[in-house]
Amino acid sequence: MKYRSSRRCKADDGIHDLRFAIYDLRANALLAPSFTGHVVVKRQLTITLEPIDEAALLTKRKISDDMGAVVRFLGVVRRTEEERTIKAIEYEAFHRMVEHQFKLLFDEMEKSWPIESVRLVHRIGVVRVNEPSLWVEVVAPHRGEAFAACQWLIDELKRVVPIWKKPFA
Amino acid sequence: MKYRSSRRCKADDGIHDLRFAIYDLRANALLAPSFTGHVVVKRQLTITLEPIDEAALLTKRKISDDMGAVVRFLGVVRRTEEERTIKAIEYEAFHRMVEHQFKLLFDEMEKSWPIESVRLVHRIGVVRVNEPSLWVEVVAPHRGEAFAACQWLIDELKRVVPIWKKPFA
Amino acid sequence: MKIAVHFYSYYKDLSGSAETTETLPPGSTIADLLKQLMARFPELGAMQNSTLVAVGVDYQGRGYLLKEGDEVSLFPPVQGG
Amino acid sequence: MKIAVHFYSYYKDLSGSAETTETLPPGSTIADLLKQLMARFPELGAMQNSTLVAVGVDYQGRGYLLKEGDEVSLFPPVQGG
Repeated sequence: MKYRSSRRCKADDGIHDLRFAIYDLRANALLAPSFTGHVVVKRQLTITLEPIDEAALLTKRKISDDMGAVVRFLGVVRRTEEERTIKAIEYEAFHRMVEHQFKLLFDEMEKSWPIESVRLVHRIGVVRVNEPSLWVEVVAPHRGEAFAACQWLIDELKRVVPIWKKPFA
Repeated sequence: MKYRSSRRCKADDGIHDLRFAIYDLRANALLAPSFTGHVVVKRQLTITLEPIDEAALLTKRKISDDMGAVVRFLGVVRRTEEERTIKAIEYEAFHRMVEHQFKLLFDEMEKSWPIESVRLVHRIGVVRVNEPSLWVEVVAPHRGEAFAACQWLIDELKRVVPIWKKPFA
Repeated sequence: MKIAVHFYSYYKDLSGSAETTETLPPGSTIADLLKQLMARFPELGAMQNSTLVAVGVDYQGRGYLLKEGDEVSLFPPVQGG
Repeated sequence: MKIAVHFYSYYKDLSGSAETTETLPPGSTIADLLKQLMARFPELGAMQNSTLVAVGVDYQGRGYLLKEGDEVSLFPPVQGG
Protein backbone atom coordinates (compact mmCIF):
# COMPACT_ATOMS: atom_id res chain seq x y z
CA MET A 1 0.00 0.00 0.00
CA LYS A 2 2.90 2.27 -0.65
CA TYR A 3 0.91 4.79 -2.68
CA ARG A 4 -1.30 5.43 0.31
CA SER A 5 0.28 8.78 0.97
CA SER A 6 -0.83 10.26 -2.35
CA ARG A 7 -1.86 13.82 -1.70
CA ARG A 8 -5.52 14.69 -1.76
CA CYS A 9 -6.46 16.62 -4.83
CA LYS A 10 -9.78 18.40 -5.04
CA ALA A 11 -10.55 20.39 -8.11
CA ASP A 12 -14.10 21.27 -7.00
CA ASP A 13 -15.15 24.73 -7.96
CA GLY A 14 -11.64 25.22 -9.23
CA ILE A 15 -10.22 25.66 -12.67
CA HIS A 16 -12.74 23.40 -14.41
CA ASP A 17 -15.82 24.73 -12.83
CA LEU A 18 -17.64 27.30 -14.88
CA ARG A 19 -17.01 28.70 -18.31
CA PHE A 20 -18.60 29.72 -21.57
CA ALA A 21 -18.53 27.63 -24.67
CA ILE A 22 -19.61 28.31 -28.21
CA TYR A 23 -20.97 25.14 -29.72
CA ASP A 24 -19.64 24.03 -33.04
CA LEU A 25 -21.77 22.88 -35.95
CA ARG A 26 -21.77 19.27 -34.83
CA ALA A 27 -23.24 20.25 -31.51
CA ASN A 28 -25.74 22.62 -33.05
CA ALA A 29 -27.23 19.79 -35.02
CA LEU A 30 -28.32 18.25 -31.74
CA LEU A 31 -29.60 21.36 -30.05
CA ALA A 32 -32.97 21.92 -28.49
CA PRO A 33 -35.13 24.60 -30.14
CA SER A 34 -34.59 26.99 -27.26
CA PHE A 35 -30.81 26.73 -27.50
CA THR A 36 -29.23 30.16 -27.93
CA GLY A 37 -25.80 29.23 -29.27
CA HIS A 38 -23.79 29.30 -26.06
CA VAL A 39 -24.38 28.23 -22.50
CA VAL A 40 -22.62 28.02 -19.21
CA VAL A 41 -21.56 24.43 -18.79
CA LYS A 42 -21.06 23.52 -15.17
CA ARG A 43 -18.08 21.26 -14.60
CA GLN A 44 -16.90 19.64 -11.47
CA LEU A 45 -13.99 17.28 -11.12
CA THR A 46 -13.14 15.67 -7.81
CA ILE A 47 -10.16 13.38 -7.29
CA THR A 48 -10.34 12.20 -3.72
CA LEU A 49 -9.12 9.66 -1.19
CA GLU A 50 -12.52 9.78 0.53
CA PRO A 51 -15.39 7.36 -0.14
CA ILE A 52 -17.82 8.63 -2.78
CA ASP A 53 -20.92 10.03 -1.08
CA GLU A 54 -23.68 9.76 -3.66
CA ALA A 55 -26.41 11.14 -1.44
CA ALA A 56 -24.38 14.31 -0.86
CA LEU A 57 -23.67 14.65 -4.57
CA LEU A 58 -27.37 14.48 -5.39
CA THR A 59 -28.22 17.42 -3.16
CA LYS A 60 -25.61 19.69 -4.71
CA ARG A 61 -26.74 20.16 -8.29
CA LYS A 62 -29.97 21.73 -9.51
CA ILE A 63 -30.82 21.39 -13.16
CA SER A 64 -32.48 24.07 -15.29
CA ASP A 65 -35.99 23.86 -16.72
CA ASP A 66 -34.67 23.10 -20.21
CA MET A 67 -32.97 19.87 -19.17
CA GLY A 68 -34.81 16.60 -19.58
CA ALA A 69 -32.18 13.94 -18.96
CA VAL A 70 -29.72 13.06 -16.23
CA VAL A 71 -27.45 10.05 -16.71
CA ARG A 72 -25.37 8.82 -13.81
CA PHE A 73 -22.78 6.09 -13.79
CA LEU A 74 -21.23 4.36 -10.85
CA GLY A 75 -18.13 2.24 -11.37
CA VAL A 76 -17.68 -0.26 -8.57
CA VAL A 77 -14.66 -2.44 -7.70
CA ARG A 78 -15.47 -6.04 -8.58
CA ARG A 79 -14.38 -9.14 -6.69
CA THR A 80 -12.59 -10.48 -9.75
CA GLU A 81 -9.85 -8.66 -11.63
CA GLU A 82 -8.42 -10.50 -14.62
CA GLU A 83 -9.92 -13.76 -13.29
CA ARG A 84 -8.26 -13.43 -9.88
CA THR A 85 -10.16 -12.83 -6.68
CA ILE A 86 -9.19 -9.56 -5.06
CA LYS A 87 -10.00 -7.64 -1.89
CA ALA A 88 -9.33 -4.12 -3.12
CA ILE A 89 -7.79 -2.00 -5.82
CA GLU A 90 -5.36 0.78 -5.15
CA TYR A 91 -5.67 3.66 -7.60
CA GLU A 92 -2.65 5.82 -8.31
CA ALA A 93 -2.95 9.11 -10.16
CA PHE A 94 -0.56 11.53 -11.88
CA HIS A 95 -2.59 14.38 -10.45
CA ARG A 96 -1.59 17.41 -12.49
CA MET A 97 -1.97 15.49 -15.70
CA VAL A 98 -5.28 13.97 -14.57
CA GLU A 99 -6.72 17.44 -14.10
CA HIS A 100 -5.41 18.65 -17.42
CA GLN A 101 -6.65 15.63 -19.35
CA PHE A 102 -10.10 15.93 -17.80
CA LYS A 103 -10.16 19.59 -18.78
CA LEU A 104 -9.45 18.57 -22.38
CA LEU A 105 -12.17 15.92 -22.24
CA PHE A 106 -14.70 18.36 -20.78
CA ASP A 107 -13.80 20.86 -23.53
CA GLU A 108 -14.43 18.20 -26.15
CA MET A 109 -17.75 17.22 -24.54
CA GLU A 110 -18.92 20.83 -24.65
CA LYS A 111 -18.18 20.98 -28.34
CA SER A 112 -19.89 17.70 -29.12
CA TRP A 113 -23.10 17.70 -27.10
CA PRO A 114 -25.39 20.40 -25.67
CA ILE A 115 -24.83 19.41 -22.06
CA GLU A 116 -25.60 21.70 -19.14
CA SER A 117 -23.49 20.03 -16.50
CA VAL A 118 -20.89 17.34 -16.04
CA ARG A 119 -19.63 16.12 -12.70
CA LEU A 120 -17.05 13.41 -12.17
CA VAL A 121 -15.65 11.99 -8.96
CA HIS A 122 -12.77 9.52 -9.08
CA ARG A 123 -11.64 7.99 -5.87
CA ILE A 124 -7.96 7.13 -5.53
CA GLY A 125 -6.00 5.21 -2.92
CA VAL A 126 -7.37 1.90 -1.70
CA VAL A 127 -10.94 1.14 -2.77
CA ARG A 128 -12.39 -2.11 -1.49
CA VAL A 129 -14.51 -4.56 -3.41
CA ASN A 130 -18.15 -3.40 -3.68
CA GLU A 131 -17.16 0.24 -3.17
CA PRO A 132 -17.43 2.78 -6.00
CA SER A 133 -14.27 4.22 -7.51
CA LEU A 134 -16.00 6.39 -10.11
CA TRP A 135 -19.14 8.50 -10.22
CA VAL A 136 -20.17 10.41 -13.33
CA GLU A 137 -23.19 12.59 -13.99
CA VAL A 138 -24.18 14.26 -17.24
CA VAL A 139 -27.18 16.59 -17.58
CA ALA A 140 -28.55 17.36 -21.04
CA PRO A 141 -31.82 18.34 -22.72
CA HIS A 142 -32.47 14.85 -24.11
CA ARG A 143 -31.50 11.34 -23.16
CA GLY A 144 -29.66 10.46 -26.37
CA GLU A 145 -27.03 13.13 -25.88
CA ALA A 146 -26.80 12.54 -22.12
CA PHE A 147 -26.11 8.82 -22.62
CA ALA A 148 -23.71 9.44 -25.50
CA ALA A 149 -21.72 12.10 -23.65
CA CYS A 150 -21.53 10.05 -20.45
CA GLN A 151 -20.34 6.90 -22.23
CA TRP A 152 -17.86 8.87 -24.30
CA LEU A 153 -16.41 10.49 -21.20
CA ILE A 154 -15.92 7.14 -19.46
CA ASP A 155 -14.38 5.54 -22.57
CA GLU A 156 -11.97 8.45 -22.94
CA LEU A 157 -11.14 8.49 -19.26
CA LYS A 158 -10.05 4.87 -19.61
CA ARG A 159 -7.95 5.78 -22.61
CA VAL A 160 -6.15 8.98 -21.64
CA VAL A 161 -6.50 9.90 -17.97
CA PRO A 162 -3.35 8.80 -16.10
CA ILE A 163 -4.79 6.72 -13.30
CA TRP A 164 -3.62 3.17 -12.68
CA LYS A 165 -4.89 0.17 -10.77
CA LYS A 166 -3.02 -2.11 -8.43
CA PRO A 167 -5.13 -5.05 -7.24
CA PHE A 168 -4.75 -6.50 -3.74
CA ALA A 169 -5.59 -10.15 -3.17
CA MET B 1 -56.53 17.86 -14.62
CA LYS B 2 -59.29 15.34 -14.94
CA TYR B 3 -57.01 12.30 -14.69
CA ARG B 4 -55.90 13.41 -11.25
CA SER B 5 -57.93 10.70 -9.57
CA SER B 6 -55.99 7.85 -11.23
CA ARG B 7 -55.53 5.14 -8.67
CA ARG B 8 -52.17 4.62 -7.09
CA CYS B 9 -50.50 1.51 -8.35
CA LYS B 10 -47.45 0.12 -6.62
CA ALA B 11 -45.91 -3.05 -7.92
CA ASP B 12 -42.95 -2.97 -5.49
CA ASP B 13 -41.98 -6.35 -4.26
CA GLY B 14 -44.93 -7.68 -6.16
CA ILE B 15 -45.24 -9.87 -9.19
CA HIS B 16 -42.11 -8.53 -10.91
CA ASP B 17 -39.80 -8.70 -8.02
CA LEU B 18 -37.63 -11.76 -7.88
CA ARG B 19 -37.24 -14.70 -10.19
CA PHE B 20 -34.80 -17.06 -11.82
CA ALA B 21 -33.71 -16.78 -15.38
CA ILE B 22 -31.64 -18.99 -17.61
CA TYR B 23 -29.63 -16.86 -19.94
CA ASP B 24 -29.73 -17.61 -23.62
CA LEU B 25 -26.71 -17.87 -25.89
CA ARG B 26 -26.74 -14.19 -26.77
CA ALA B 27 -26.45 -13.25 -23.12
CA ASN B 28 -23.80 -15.86 -22.41
CA ALA B 29 -21.51 -14.22 -24.92
CA LEU B 30 -21.41 -11.20 -22.63
CA LEU B 31 -20.98 -13.00 -19.35
CA ALA B 32 -18.31 -12.43 -16.78
CA PRO B 33 -15.99 -15.39 -16.14
CA SER B 34 -17.60 -16.09 -12.79
CA PHE B 35 -21.06 -16.31 -14.26
CA THR B 36 -22.71 -19.63 -13.43
CA GLY B 37 -25.47 -19.78 -16.01
CA HIS B 38 -28.41 -18.45 -14.06
CA VAL B 39 -28.89 -15.73 -11.52
CA VAL B 40 -31.61 -14.10 -9.51
CA VAL B 41 -32.44 -10.86 -11.25
CA LYS B 42 -33.98 -8.37 -8.89
CA ARG B 43 -36.79 -6.38 -10.45
CA GLN B 44 -38.73 -3.54 -9.06
CA LEU B 45 -41.41 -1.57 -10.84
CA THR B 46 -43.11 1.36 -9.19
CA ILE B 47 -45.90 3.36 -10.83
CA THR B 48 -46.76 6.12 -8.44
CA LEU B 49 -48.48 9.46 -8.00
CA GLU B 50 -45.84 10.49 -5.46
CA PRO B 51 -42.70 12.50 -6.28
CA ILE B 52 -39.67 10.33 -7.04
CA ASP B 53 -37.41 10.18 -4.00
CA GLU B 54 -33.96 9.41 -5.36
CA ALA B 55 -32.20 9.52 -2.02
CA ALA B 56 -34.57 6.88 -0.64
CA LEU B 57 -34.09 4.71 -3.74
CA LEU B 58 -30.32 4.78 -3.31
CA THR B 59 -30.47 3.38 0.21
CA LYS B 60 -32.65 0.43 -0.80
CA ARG B 61 -30.49 -1.64 -3.11
CA LYS B 62 -27.19 -3.31 -2.34
CA ILE B 63 -25.20 -4.72 -5.21
CA SER B 64 -23.20 -7.93 -5.11
CA ASP B 65 -19.39 -8.16 -5.27
CA ASP B 66 -19.47 -9.30 -8.89
CA MET B 67 -21.14 -6.15 -10.14
CA GLY B 68 -19.00 -3.34 -11.51
CA ALA B 69 -21.45 -0.95 -13.12
CA VAL B 70 -24.56 0.93 -12.09
CA VAL B 71 -26.29 3.13 -14.66
CA ARG B 72 -29.08 5.42 -13.55
CA PHE B 73 -31.31 7.58 -15.67
CA LEU B 74 -33.56 10.39 -14.60
CA GLY B 75 -36.14 11.73 -17.05
CA VAL B 76 -37.24 15.23 -16.12
CA VAL B 77 -40.17 17.29 -17.42
CA ARG B 78 -38.83 20.08 -19.64
CA ARG B 79 -40.20 23.60 -19.96
CA THR B 80 -40.81 23.13 -23.66
CA GLU B 81 -42.96 20.40 -25.18
CA GLU B 82 -43.20 20.42 -28.97
CA GLU B 83 -41.92 24.03 -28.99
CA ARG B 84 -44.59 25.26 -26.58
CA THR B 85 -43.86 26.45 -23.07
CA ILE B 86 -45.58 24.33 -20.47
CA LYS B 87 -45.95 24.26 -16.69
CA ALA B 88 -46.51 20.55 -16.20
CA ILE B 89 -47.29 17.24 -17.85
CA GLU B 90 -50.03 14.96 -16.72
CA TYR B 91 -49.22 11.29 -17.22
CA GLU B 92 -52.05 8.81 -17.69
CA ALA B 93 -51.44 5.07 -17.51
CA PHE B 94 -53.37 1.94 -18.48
CA HIS B 95 -52.14 0.33 -15.31
CA ARG B 96 -52.72 -3.38 -15.80
CA MET B 97 -51.18 -3.24 -19.23
CA VAL B 98 -48.27 -1.10 -18.02
CA GLU B 99 -47.36 -3.77 -15.48
CA HIS B 100 -47.66 -6.56 -18.02
CA GLN B 101 -45.62 -4.75 -20.67
CA PHE B 102 -42.86 -3.97 -18.17
CA LYS B 103 -42.80 -7.63 -17.18
CA LEU B 104 -42.27 -8.57 -20.84
CA LEU B 105 -39.49 -5.95 -21.15
CA PHE B 106 -37.78 -7.15 -17.98
CA ASP B 107 -37.99 -10.75 -19.29
CA GLU B 108 -36.33 -9.64 -22.51
CA MET B 109 -33.61 -7.73 -20.63
CA GLU B 110 -32.79 -10.82 -18.59
CA LYS B 111 -32.34 -12.81 -21.77
CA SER B 112 -30.19 -10.19 -23.44
CA TRP B 113 -27.77 -8.95 -20.77
CA PRO B 114 -26.30 -10.42 -17.57
CA ILE B 115 -27.89 -7.84 -15.29
CA GLU B 116 -28.27 -8.34 -11.57
CA SER B 117 -30.95 -5.79 -10.89
CA VAL B 118 -33.33 -3.43 -12.65
CA ARG B 119 -35.47 -0.86 -10.92
CA LEU B 120 -37.85 1.53 -12.61
CA VAL B 121 -40.06 4.22 -11.13
CA HIS B 122 -42.55 6.06 -13.32
CA ARG B 123 -44.49 8.87 -11.81
CA ILE B 124 -48.01 9.46 -13.12
CA GLY B 125 -50.50 12.23 -12.53
CA VAL B 126 -49.32 15.82 -12.72
CA VAL B 127 -45.53 16.26 -12.85
CA ARG B 128 -44.31 19.83 -12.93
CA VAL B 129 -41.48 21.21 -15.03
CA ASN B 130 -38.07 20.37 -13.52
CA GLU B 131 -39.47 17.37 -11.64
CA PRO B 132 -38.53 13.82 -12.63
CA SER B 133 -41.17 11.56 -14.16
CA LEU B 134 -38.90 8.56 -14.68
CA TRP B 135 -36.07 6.93 -12.75
CA VAL B 136 -34.29 3.83 -14.02
CA GLU B 137 -31.40 1.87 -12.56
CA VAL B 138 -29.58 -1.08 -14.08
CA VAL B 139 -26.84 -3.01 -12.28
CA ALA B 140 -24.51 -5.25 -14.30
CA PRO B 141 -20.97 -6.64 -14.15
CA HIS B 142 -19.63 -4.20 -16.78
CA ARG B 143 -20.57 -0.77 -18.02
CA GLY B 144 -21.20 -1.73 -21.65
CA GLU B 145 -24.06 -4.05 -20.78
CA ALA B 146 -25.42 -1.74 -18.06
CA PHE B 147 -25.61 1.21 -20.50
CA ALA B 148 -27.02 -0.93 -23.30
CA ALA B 149 -29.71 -2.51 -21.13
CA CYS B 150 -30.72 0.80 -19.58
CA GLN B 151 -31.01 2.57 -22.93
CA TRP B 152 -32.86 -0.34 -24.45
CA LEU B 153 -35.37 -0.36 -21.59
CA ILE B 154 -36.10 3.35 -21.96
CA ASP B 155 -36.43 3.10 -25.75
CA GLU B 156 -38.83 0.18 -25.41
CA LEU B 157 -40.78 1.87 -22.64
CA LYS B 158 -41.40 4.76 -25.03
CA ARG B 159 -42.51 2.33 -27.71
CA VAL B 160 -44.79 -0.13 -25.92
CA VAL B 161 -45.69 0.88 -22.36
CA PRO B 162 -49.17 2.49 -22.37
CA ILE B 163 -48.51 5.78 -20.64
CA TRP B 164 -49.49 9.08 -22.24
CA LYS B 165 -48.65 12.71 -21.73
CA LYS B 166 -50.96 15.69 -21.54
CA PRO B 167 -49.07 18.99 -21.33
CA PHE B 168 -50.39 21.91 -19.31
CA ALA B 169 -49.51 25.46 -20.35
CA MET C 1 -70.85 -11.30 -29.86
CA LYS C 2 -70.27 -8.35 -27.60
CA ILE C 3 -66.88 -6.70 -27.37
CA ALA C 4 -66.02 -4.16 -24.67
CA VAL C 5 -63.90 -1.31 -26.00
CA HIS C 6 -61.85 1.08 -23.87
CA PHE C 7 -60.36 4.37 -25.03
CA TYR C 8 -57.24 5.93 -23.58
CA SER C 9 -55.51 9.30 -23.76
CA TYR C 10 -57.08 11.76 -26.22
CA TYR C 11 -59.12 8.98 -27.80
CA LYS C 12 -61.31 9.37 -24.74
CA ASP C 13 -61.83 13.04 -25.61
CA LEU C 14 -62.30 12.37 -29.31
CA SER C 15 -64.86 9.63 -28.78
CA GLY C 16 -66.45 11.45 -25.88
CA SER C 17 -66.33 8.35 -23.67
CA ALA C 18 -63.91 6.06 -21.89
CA GLU C 19 -65.62 2.88 -23.04
CA THR C 20 -68.28 1.44 -25.25
CA THR C 21 -69.59 -1.95 -26.34
CA GLU C 22 -69.75 -3.13 -29.92
CA THR C 23 -71.79 -6.04 -31.24
CA LEU C 24 -70.07 -7.98 -34.01
CA PRO C 25 -70.76 -11.23 -35.87
CA PRO C 26 -68.64 -14.25 -34.86
CA GLY C 27 -65.39 -14.48 -36.80
CA SER C 28 -64.86 -10.72 -36.77
CA THR C 29 -61.34 -9.35 -36.56
CA ILE C 30 -59.90 -6.22 -34.99
CA ALA C 31 -59.99 -4.66 -38.46
CA ASP C 32 -63.76 -5.27 -38.55
CA LEU C 33 -64.16 -3.77 -35.10
CA LEU C 34 -62.16 -0.69 -36.08
CA LYS C 35 -64.26 -0.19 -39.23
CA GLN C 36 -67.42 -0.31 -37.17
CA LEU C 37 -66.01 2.02 -34.52
CA MET C 38 -64.78 4.57 -37.05
CA ALA C 39 -68.30 4.71 -38.49
CA ARG C 40 -69.68 5.43 -35.05
CA PHE C 41 -66.86 7.78 -33.97
CA PRO C 42 -65.75 9.55 -37.16
CA GLU C 43 -63.45 11.73 -35.02
CA LEU C 44 -61.19 8.68 -34.60
CA GLY C 45 -61.00 8.06 -38.35
CA ALA C 46 -57.96 10.19 -39.06
CA MET C 47 -56.05 8.32 -36.37
CA GLN C 48 -56.79 4.87 -37.70
CA ASN C 49 -53.31 4.00 -38.97
CA SER C 50 -51.49 5.06 -35.81
CA THR C 51 -54.04 3.51 -33.46
CA LEU C 52 -52.60 0.88 -31.13
CA VAL C 53 -54.85 -2.01 -30.20
CA ALA C 54 -54.59 -4.29 -27.19
CA VAL C 55 -56.74 -7.24 -26.25
CA GLY C 56 -56.50 -7.58 -22.50
CA VAL C 57 -52.92 -6.44 -21.77
CA ASP C 58 -51.27 -7.62 -25.00
CA TYR C 59 -50.90 -5.81 -28.29
CA GLN C 60 -52.70 -7.43 -31.19
CA GLY C 61 -52.60 -6.83 -34.92
CA ARG C 62 -55.53 -5.95 -37.18
CA GLY C 63 -56.03 -9.61 -38.14
CA TYR C 64 -56.63 -10.86 -34.59
CA LEU C 65 -59.81 -12.94 -34.41
CA LEU C 66 -62.06 -11.53 -31.70
CA LYS C 67 -63.95 -13.76 -29.30
CA GLU C 68 -66.79 -13.20 -26.84
CA GLY C 69 -65.54 -11.49 -23.69
CA ASP C 70 -62.47 -9.84 -25.25
CA GLU C 71 -61.61 -6.48 -23.75
CA VAL C 72 -60.21 -4.28 -26.46
CA SER C 73 -58.29 -1.08 -25.77
CA LEU C 74 -57.64 1.59 -28.37
CA PHE C 75 -55.08 4.31 -27.90
CA PRO C 76 -52.67 6.64 -29.67
CA PRO C 77 -48.89 6.06 -29.75
CA VAL C 78 -47.54 5.86 -26.21
CA GLN C 79 -45.45 8.68 -24.75
CA GLY C 80 -44.13 7.54 -21.38
CA GLY C 81 -40.86 8.47 -19.79
CA MET D 1 20.63 19.02 -22.10
CA LYS D 2 19.11 17.51 -19.01
CA ILE D 3 15.69 15.90 -19.07
CA ALA D 4 13.84 14.94 -15.91
CA VAL D 5 12.02 11.63 -16.28
CA HIS D 6 9.21 10.41 -14.01
CA PHE D 7 7.91 6.85 -13.82
CA TYR D 8 4.36 5.93 -12.86
CA SER D 9 2.50 2.76 -11.91
CA TYR D 10 4.56 -0.43 -12.24
CA TYR D 11 7.21 1.39 -14.25
CA LYS D 12 8.29 2.71 -10.87
CA ASP D 13 8.74 -0.84 -9.61
CA LEU D 14 10.41 -2.02 -12.82
CA SER D 15 12.89 0.83 -12.91
CA GLY D 16 13.33 0.81 -9.16
CA SER D 17 12.79 4.56 -8.88
CA ALA D 18 10.11 7.22 -9.30
CA GLU D 19 12.36 9.57 -11.25
CA THR D 20 15.70 9.98 -12.94
CA THR D 21 17.56 12.50 -15.07
CA GLU D 22 18.92 11.81 -18.53
CA THR D 23 21.50 13.87 -20.37
CA LEU D 24 20.92 14.07 -24.12
CA PRO D 25 22.45 16.05 -27.00
CA PRO D 26 20.34 18.98 -28.29
CA GLY D 27 17.92 17.96 -31.02
CA SER D 28 17.08 14.66 -29.34
CA THR D 29 13.59 13.26 -29.61
CA ILE D 30 11.49 11.20 -27.27
CA ALA D 31 12.52 8.16 -29.32
CA ASP D 32 16.16 8.96 -28.50
CA LEU D 33 15.33 9.38 -24.83
CA LEU D 34 13.47 6.06 -24.77
CA LYS D 35 16.41 4.26 -26.42
CA GLN D 36 18.78 5.63 -23.81
CA LEU D 37 16.39 4.77 -20.96
CA MET D 38 15.84 1.21 -22.17
CA ALA D 39 19.59 0.68 -22.17
CA ARG D 40 19.77 1.84 -18.57
CA PHE D 41 16.57 0.09 -17.44
CA PRO D 42 16.37 -3.09 -19.54
CA GLU D 43 13.35 -4.13 -17.43
CA LEU D 44 11.33 -1.48 -19.28
CA GLY D 45 12.37 -2.76 -22.69
CA ALA D 46 9.56 -5.25 -23.18
CA MET D 47 7.06 -2.48 -22.50
CA GLN D 48 8.47 -0.06 -25.03
CA ASN D 49 5.66 -0.21 -27.59
CA SER D 50 2.85 0.25 -25.09
CA THR D 51 4.64 2.96 -23.11
CA LEU D 52 2.77 6.26 -22.95
CA VAL D 53 4.84 9.41 -22.88
CA ALA D 54 3.83 12.83 -21.61
CA VAL D 55 5.82 16.05 -21.60
CA GLY D 56 4.43 18.15 -18.79
CA VAL D 57 0.75 17.22 -18.76
CA ASP D 58 0.30 16.52 -22.48
CA TYR D 59 0.82 13.31 -24.40
CA GLN D 60 3.59 13.46 -27.01
CA GLY D 61 4.62 11.13 -29.80
CA ARG D 62 8.00 9.50 -30.30
CA GLY D 63 9.09 12.28 -32.69
CA TYR D 64 8.63 15.13 -30.20
CA LEU D 65 11.76 17.30 -30.07
CA LEU D 66 12.92 17.59 -26.48
CA LYS D 67 14.12 20.86 -25.02
CA GLU D 68 16.00 21.81 -21.85
CA GLY D 69 13.69 21.74 -18.86
CA ASP D 70 11.12 19.30 -20.27
CA GLU D 71 9.59 17.03 -17.67
CA VAL D 72 8.90 13.67 -19.25
CA SER D 73 6.62 11.06 -17.74
CA LEU D 74 6.59 7.41 -18.77
CA PHE D 75 3.82 5.05 -17.87
CA PRO D 76 1.92 1.96 -18.94
CA PRO D 77 -1.59 2.11 -20.46
CA VAL D 78 -3.97 3.86 -18.10
CA GLN D 79 -6.66 1.95 -16.19
CA GLY D 80 -8.85 4.47 -14.44
CA GLY D 81 -12.56 4.18 -13.69
